[in-house]
Amino acid sequence: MLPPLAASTRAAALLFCSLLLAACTDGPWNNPNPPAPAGLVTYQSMISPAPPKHLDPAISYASDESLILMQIYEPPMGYHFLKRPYELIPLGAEDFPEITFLNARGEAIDPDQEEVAFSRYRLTVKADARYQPHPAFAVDDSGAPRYLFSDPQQGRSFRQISDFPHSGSRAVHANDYVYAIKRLADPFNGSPMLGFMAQYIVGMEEFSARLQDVEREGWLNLDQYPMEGLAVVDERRFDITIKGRYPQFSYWLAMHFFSPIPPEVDRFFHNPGFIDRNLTLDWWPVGSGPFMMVKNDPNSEIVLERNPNFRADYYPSEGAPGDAEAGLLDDAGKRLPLVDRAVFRLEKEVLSLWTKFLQGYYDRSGETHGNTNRVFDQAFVVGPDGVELSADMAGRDIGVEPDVKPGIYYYGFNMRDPVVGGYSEEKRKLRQALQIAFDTEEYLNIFYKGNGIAAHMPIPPGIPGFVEGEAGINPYVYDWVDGEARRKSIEHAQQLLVEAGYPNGRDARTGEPLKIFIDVQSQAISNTSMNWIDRAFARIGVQVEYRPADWNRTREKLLTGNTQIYSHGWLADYPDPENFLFLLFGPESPLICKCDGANNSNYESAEYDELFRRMRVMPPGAEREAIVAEMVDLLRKDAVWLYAFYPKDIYLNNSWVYNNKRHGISKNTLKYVRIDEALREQKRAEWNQPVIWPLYAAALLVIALLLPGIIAYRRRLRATARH
Amino acid sequence: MFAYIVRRLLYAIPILIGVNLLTFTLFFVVNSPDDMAVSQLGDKYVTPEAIENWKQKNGYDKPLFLNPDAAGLTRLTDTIFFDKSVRLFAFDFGRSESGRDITSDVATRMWPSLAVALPTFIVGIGVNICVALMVVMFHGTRLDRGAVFLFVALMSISYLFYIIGGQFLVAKTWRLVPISGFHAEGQVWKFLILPVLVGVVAGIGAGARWYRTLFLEEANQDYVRTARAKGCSELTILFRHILPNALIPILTGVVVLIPSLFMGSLLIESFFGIPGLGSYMLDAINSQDFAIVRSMVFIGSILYILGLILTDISYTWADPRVRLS
Amino acid sequence: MSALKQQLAAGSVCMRVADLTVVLADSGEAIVKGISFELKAGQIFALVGESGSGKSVTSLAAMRLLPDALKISSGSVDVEGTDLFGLSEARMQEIRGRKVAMIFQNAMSALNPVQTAGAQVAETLKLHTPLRGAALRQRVVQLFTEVGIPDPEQRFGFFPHQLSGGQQQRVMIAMALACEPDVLIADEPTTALDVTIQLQVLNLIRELTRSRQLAVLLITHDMGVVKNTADEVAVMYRGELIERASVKQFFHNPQQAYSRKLIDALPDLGRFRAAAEEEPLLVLQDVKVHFPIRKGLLQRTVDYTRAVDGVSLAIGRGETFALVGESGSGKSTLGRAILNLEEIAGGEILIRGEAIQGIGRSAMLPYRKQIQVIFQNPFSSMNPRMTVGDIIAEGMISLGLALSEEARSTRIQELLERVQLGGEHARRYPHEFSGGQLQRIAIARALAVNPQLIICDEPTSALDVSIRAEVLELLAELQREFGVSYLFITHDLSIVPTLAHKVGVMQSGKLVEQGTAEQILTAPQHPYTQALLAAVPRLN
Amino acid sequence: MKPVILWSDALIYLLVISLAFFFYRLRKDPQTRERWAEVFSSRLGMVTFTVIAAYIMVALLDSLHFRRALENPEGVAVEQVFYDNKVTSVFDLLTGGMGDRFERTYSAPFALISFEKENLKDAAGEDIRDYPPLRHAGQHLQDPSQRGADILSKTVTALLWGLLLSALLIGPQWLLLRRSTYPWYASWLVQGSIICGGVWVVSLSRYYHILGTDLGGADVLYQSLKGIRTGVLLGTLATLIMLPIAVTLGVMAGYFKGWVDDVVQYLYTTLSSIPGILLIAASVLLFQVYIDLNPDFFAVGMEKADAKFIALCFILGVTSWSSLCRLIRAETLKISQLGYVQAAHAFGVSHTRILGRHVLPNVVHIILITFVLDFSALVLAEAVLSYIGVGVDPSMGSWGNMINGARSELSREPTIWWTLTGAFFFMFALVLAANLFSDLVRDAFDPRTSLQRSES
Repeated sequence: MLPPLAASTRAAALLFCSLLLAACTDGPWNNPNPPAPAGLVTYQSMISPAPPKHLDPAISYASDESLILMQIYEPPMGYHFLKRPYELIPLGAEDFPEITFLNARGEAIDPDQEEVAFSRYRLTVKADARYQPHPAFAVDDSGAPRYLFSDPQQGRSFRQISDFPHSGSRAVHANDYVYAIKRLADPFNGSPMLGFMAQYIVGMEEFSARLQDVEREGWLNLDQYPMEGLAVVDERRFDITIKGRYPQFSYWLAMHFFSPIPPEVDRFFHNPGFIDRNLTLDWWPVGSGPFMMVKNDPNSEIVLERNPNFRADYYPSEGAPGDAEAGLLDDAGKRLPLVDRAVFRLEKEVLSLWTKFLQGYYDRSGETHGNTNRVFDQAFVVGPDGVELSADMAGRDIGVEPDVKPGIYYYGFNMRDPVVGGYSEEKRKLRQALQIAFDTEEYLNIFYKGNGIAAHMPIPPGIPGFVEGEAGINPYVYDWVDGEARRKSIEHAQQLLVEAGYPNGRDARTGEPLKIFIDVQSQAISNTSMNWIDRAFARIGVQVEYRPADWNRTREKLLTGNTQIYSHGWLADYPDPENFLFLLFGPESPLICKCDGANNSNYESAEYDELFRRMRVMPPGAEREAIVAEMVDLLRKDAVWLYAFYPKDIYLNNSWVYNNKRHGISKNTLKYVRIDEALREQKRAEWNQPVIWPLYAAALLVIALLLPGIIAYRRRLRATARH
Repeated sequence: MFAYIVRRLLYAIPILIGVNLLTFTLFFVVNSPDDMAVSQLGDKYVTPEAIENWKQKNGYDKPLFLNPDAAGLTRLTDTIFFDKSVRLFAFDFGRSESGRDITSDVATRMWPSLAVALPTFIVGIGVNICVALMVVMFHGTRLDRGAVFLFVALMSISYLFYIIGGQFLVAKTWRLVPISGFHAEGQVWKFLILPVLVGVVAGIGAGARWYRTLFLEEANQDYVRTARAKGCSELTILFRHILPNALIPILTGVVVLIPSLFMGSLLIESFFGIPGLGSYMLDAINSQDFAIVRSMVFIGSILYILGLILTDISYTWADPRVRLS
Repeated sequence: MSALKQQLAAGSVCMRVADLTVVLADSGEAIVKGISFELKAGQIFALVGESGSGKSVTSLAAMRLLPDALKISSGSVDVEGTDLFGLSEARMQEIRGRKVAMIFQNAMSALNPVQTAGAQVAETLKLHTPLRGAALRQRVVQLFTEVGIPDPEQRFGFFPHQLSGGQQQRVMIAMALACEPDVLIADEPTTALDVTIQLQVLNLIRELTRSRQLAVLLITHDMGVVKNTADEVAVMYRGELIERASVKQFFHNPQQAYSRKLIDALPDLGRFRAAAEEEPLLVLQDVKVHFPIRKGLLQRTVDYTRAVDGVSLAIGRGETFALVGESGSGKSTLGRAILNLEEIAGGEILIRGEAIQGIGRSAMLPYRKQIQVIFQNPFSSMNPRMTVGDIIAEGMISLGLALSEEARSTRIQELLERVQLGGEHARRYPHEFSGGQLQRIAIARALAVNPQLIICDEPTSALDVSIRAEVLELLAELQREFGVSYLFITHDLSIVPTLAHKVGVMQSGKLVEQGTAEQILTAPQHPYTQALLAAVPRLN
Repeated sequence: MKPVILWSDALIYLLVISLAFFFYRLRKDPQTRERWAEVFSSRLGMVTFTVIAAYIMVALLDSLHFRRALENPEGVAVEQVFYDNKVTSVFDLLTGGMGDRFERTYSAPFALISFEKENLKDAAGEDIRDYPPLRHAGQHLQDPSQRGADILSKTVTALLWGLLLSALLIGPQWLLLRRSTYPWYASWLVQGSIICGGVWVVSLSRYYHILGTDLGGADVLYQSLKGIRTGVLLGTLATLIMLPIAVTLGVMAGYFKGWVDDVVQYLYTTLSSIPGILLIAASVLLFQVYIDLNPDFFAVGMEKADAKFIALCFILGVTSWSSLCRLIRAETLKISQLGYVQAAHAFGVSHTRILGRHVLPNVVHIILITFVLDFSALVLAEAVLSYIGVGVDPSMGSWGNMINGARSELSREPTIWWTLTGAFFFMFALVLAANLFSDLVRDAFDPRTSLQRSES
């Protein structure tokens, strides 16, 4: 007798019947995507787990944000889509910057002879580069800007960019680039670049100091304030002067910080009252890139559409070896972008993201990371020869794109720590022993489903300076045994411990057990992995304690240097060993620079630092490689990191998506993507046939449960007082 | 009546102040303005200047509760607490730490929350009452005992299992509805079915059980016997006599919740990816966005107090014996 | 009047209950043991008995309205040749309210609080007659007029709580008579009512019985009621009918001792106690107790309900002052005020000349020894979690007498003996005692601190008549023995003569009349007193 | 071996002792006895109580912690004894090291091979990719085909042992209680089955992973069992912690009325008007920070987790405090109008004495009812909080953490169902028992409901 269930299932049945009736209208019942406008080829993707916070190229500094930004803005430089190792190509600029070296007096000189004081980068804007249509450019017949308001009331009716009836456009000017750089320097914007770039760009510091105490009312026209290191030569050409030599600067030019910002746009968004309706450059990017933003609802989705004024840009015709076979050159020479529209829907739960991908409602398994490590490892198994899809996946001929990010995750020792720190032989041995005990390969296999490569050096693959094979192994931790690196034995580790004065992990003098402390971010580590690490070190008798804390505490500990072993990760800004080796550059230590330095190990080695200084200003080449190798050896000997691995992410894409090659650094690859819509529709219909029988079952159940109730009631009515 | 309501509203003010005080203390013991700055600015190249900048920009560059170097009353007024909470009372929630206008976010996110919470609420109550009435009719029989046991069993299952199970079966295995998501265009109900269903089923145990006891309490009253003596049929007694009387206690329990429906359900929304206030709150907690947390707490409290007042009013409507004053 | 009614000659049997037996569903223990009687048209058959005698169960059984815990094991109820017990539930629903109707004890709770009086009466008609709409309403109003509800048109829309107790009971009656049943079962129809109202309601029932040729089963515990209304009486004791007779001969010479006892409980307003010597122990001078009425936004006090409005009286040593009045007349409030449990708004309270009004908790302590109290409801006036011993000891301890442990226990023994309960009861808990015993314990508790004045707040109203007599007797004895004075608060004049020297009649906060018991009972001046007196049932 | 007394351990034992004392005191009071008798005179009451008792037993055993001493390393002369930093409990010993048998990663219940393929070398030393055998399952078998038979035989022996053991345990009870009117046999039945189950689990878990293993290769059954302590403690301690506040304030408000009442009402209205989840989240973060800032207070990680746990209990207590306070206030208001309190006033009994002797004893039933009612609610809440990320410390086994971790596993092909199942079963059993039991208790103690029954 289960009336409650009865009623609940009754409710269920009702709901489902209503579904039955209505669902006959459009496609599969479970289609979660909003109806897309007909005739436009739409790329369906997701932002996960959180919407971008900042879309102002001067402020944003997160990969999920640049995913959106890089489709809209076009910095002067960019990367070749296909070629590996990563190759710089001009994007917004006509050509590579022409660099002239200057001496202290500002005269052009030959770099090899005199001491270089400055280097000037001259850039030329592409002739056909134009901005997307945007109300900021809209002018009335007299040529005066249409949307320039004096008080909040006037603009009240506009809540979205799409609300503005008129729009205009114009060519990209050299000054826009200059303006953008000035915005970086404007302390009011609080750009993360400011501190860093001020070290290089001439006059940036003074400029920002000057603006600090400028009274500002609404929009501040930065054109009125010159910056020494910036000069507009003409409509299309401008100069950036930086201190000394800094070859990596061209790489910086490939980041969204340097994309052009038209002053009128900045002015437009400073209209009174706009900020209260979230009408800011931070939410409505305006650029000259392949796409433009038509909708930005951080609660549900971001929609991009083809920028009609996008310059003539074509699919590359040559790529890395094997690309042709992979069909990555089929679209060679086609005009970009290849899709008209891109929808990024907010997806919080990885689980439903994955399900939707399997149901064909997302074109790819992820954008900023493939999610493979987190959930759908079961989609494939990492076999001896790379990735093999599970039967189910293979059946759906889903494509696989491995992507080794130019980044590195590591647990570092604090070299100032009394127990594990220090540079004496014992301490080195101790650290090496710990390194050996932590079986990185196994760890990656279990917790990253093998999507990661144990690091033998701080420099990841694809970056010059990375060495593969026998030459590349870390001889202190590995041996090269028949063609593969094999971790040294536990016995060896134990031996090292004995030499380090910790036989069986007990202090040789006091007999006190060796206990190491690992500072982790509370969210970043799971119970299971803690257990695993415990067991790993238990093998050499070392005890582990964890000190979990949230990001802020962890950061404090790092800044004050009171950690023992800390976890950290680094994603490359640009593909150059310098961007990794500086992680251990002495002056970068927070305790020394009294800043948020990156050298959290507080590693200090005069030799290393000297080499770094030399290497930093060298042009790429064999000589540089040699120095890099030398530095790497130093690090290996000192065993600065407990373990490290290169994050390897695996992206899946449905069969109707083409040109999926991942680019580790550049995010503006959306323009290359091609979609076969017909195939998509067909597959979706195929994969999403609903299962009906539960509805009938539910209905039956309801009846089955109601019946006894009715019977009992009738019996009750017939009852008499006789027995 | 009117006087009563006004008085209650006035009484709300000290409560809201207390609520604010509590949230502030809690939150700032947890993390200083600097921490907030850091967690907002991300983790690369965070310079002290940037932090100062952020604090100044977001108005966290003042002392928390007491401004020692100010004079007179400004000691209290020239503080973060005063600035922020006075604004609240004017329903100006200001901007989130990430720079968005909270008021407009709340306004937009309110509706999805309602879209889920309201049907769940109404259908839920409907189903529960029906079930409870059915069970009451067979009070004392095996039917009754079985049902009660089932209720308790249903109650004893964690909400999470209902959600996980529902998604797994209905959405994933049977492919009857989208597993998650929400968009205003097209058929919204498509996304509501599963959350509502889960919500209702999960609620039956506790709800029906509670209503049953209420109904039984009424069923034992004298006037029910009077009605029998008149010759009313069981059904008439149930619907004409017991139900209207049981409505009174039901109202107390239920009406309080109505305003809070706006706040949505944390779990349901985050599992089913519904962009409502519930998930808004969760995100705020996770990203430690104090501005949002503060505003949500404030709204929450107001709604709760509103609920209390509504309850009293609904009393007068349901129970002729009650007069407000 | 329907055709059916015409044929019914007076005295013809309308309902015949034969050998009715009701048992507890689970244990099978019999509550009603094979009783039989028949109701005749135009006559009132009174079923008398004390609480727990099974009289109410009998009535419910006749209607087949027993709760699940009880069930009918045998017997039959015959109405116009059909055995009600043989009918299906569905058919039974047609009988109820149309052939057999019922009135319940507490009208307030027996009426549906959220339905208007009119609607509830109308419902009955809807069930059994084709009447609808205007006609229906019209009929209800007519019924209201018949049962004497003032301006019925308006009362139709009233909710039960808006009606006075008497009117509520009248609505019940209207509801019962709506479909002109042949049989009316009235279960303690007047117990909850004040005496004056009681009388009116009973009269109404009697008239209706005559005018409509009803067969009435009147269930009551109050011999007075029986004497004044019934035609025939049956006494029920422990589930059995021990005596049946016409009212006249029953009161003339009852067969059973038990019946005799019941009759004797009726007051004899002939004998009075002589006034005791006049040495004022407690003097009240123009005492006022006011409760503020708050209104408006700021809850300002706009007015006062004058619960006690200027009462002056004096109680002498060893004297009993009976304070009589109906519920809400403020007599209990006055009692609490004397005990200093209620803030007094004006006047003086003097004990042996010392004013005690408004003095502090500690300052009051010495007087607490002298004034004690016995409450109405014995069950709620004892902490269920304390032994009787502790309960009695409490006062002694807090008022600091009989200090030593054994001294105290011996005292408790004595006291319990004195109130005719064995000393061994000291270790028992309240719920193990009957109402009468509890009230004795309460008396013992009061005596424990040997006070000079005991305020008895309706000490007997919760007790059955037989017990009541005993308790009153005990009180009287104690007075003779210890010379203690009583302020005896009661609503029921009938017990006054047995114990009161002086009587004060209270109405809405004022003492409308006071004097010696004799004066008041023989020559009442104030009309209200006269009304009260008239309502008291008496033997001769 | 060095005993470790965590705060929660101390508290739970304190609770047990005080409860024992409480009942010892109440056994004199006939009414309370009557009511308990009523609870236990029903079969359901016996059964549910036995189940709960079993859970509590496990929790108590699991709350006897100690640290193993490390054997001295050879070659090092050590006078001082050092201890392992892993804290073990008596319960761990009883499970026969179930928790120490780790696999590499997932494996299905009773499986002999891992759930995932690995690169292996076959006999010929060729690289092949296959499911590796488990380290701790079916080692004793010659070939996998024997598994079924083996399980069966081991089950039979285990059951026999179980029966023997339960006979030993129940026999004395029978001798003692065979005359009593209570349905002890029901309890004995449950006891027997629990014991048999226990023996079966322990004996089989030596040879198999009964509920498989999780991502990290840890035995799921063991985790579920460890969850018991967390659940039970959370359910009891949270209420225990809030009781003093709620009762004092509630009673004061109801008894003294006036401004005291106003203040108390203001307090709980304010507290209850804050969305609970936000309050809890904020407070949990707060404690987290405190713990992070004072790491040296805690010798071993366990203590840290434990401190966090206590904090959680405390917070849950505070947030659920207002409802009980409200109830008690109302009840006190009622009681202070009753005759016996009035009488006490008339005897000039002091406030404290009235509160102590008349008011408190008569609100105890409310406390009791809330205690049992809240229990299950709290156990359920833990899961939800863990999902939101403000639950118990991940290093502390709890059903919430298990569910949270296992959420995504359902979507794997083939589905990994056992982690969820484990958590579900143990949680459900406890909460169901608690709910049913609390119903009985409420029916017995709540005057309203008992009134109902007397009427019908």
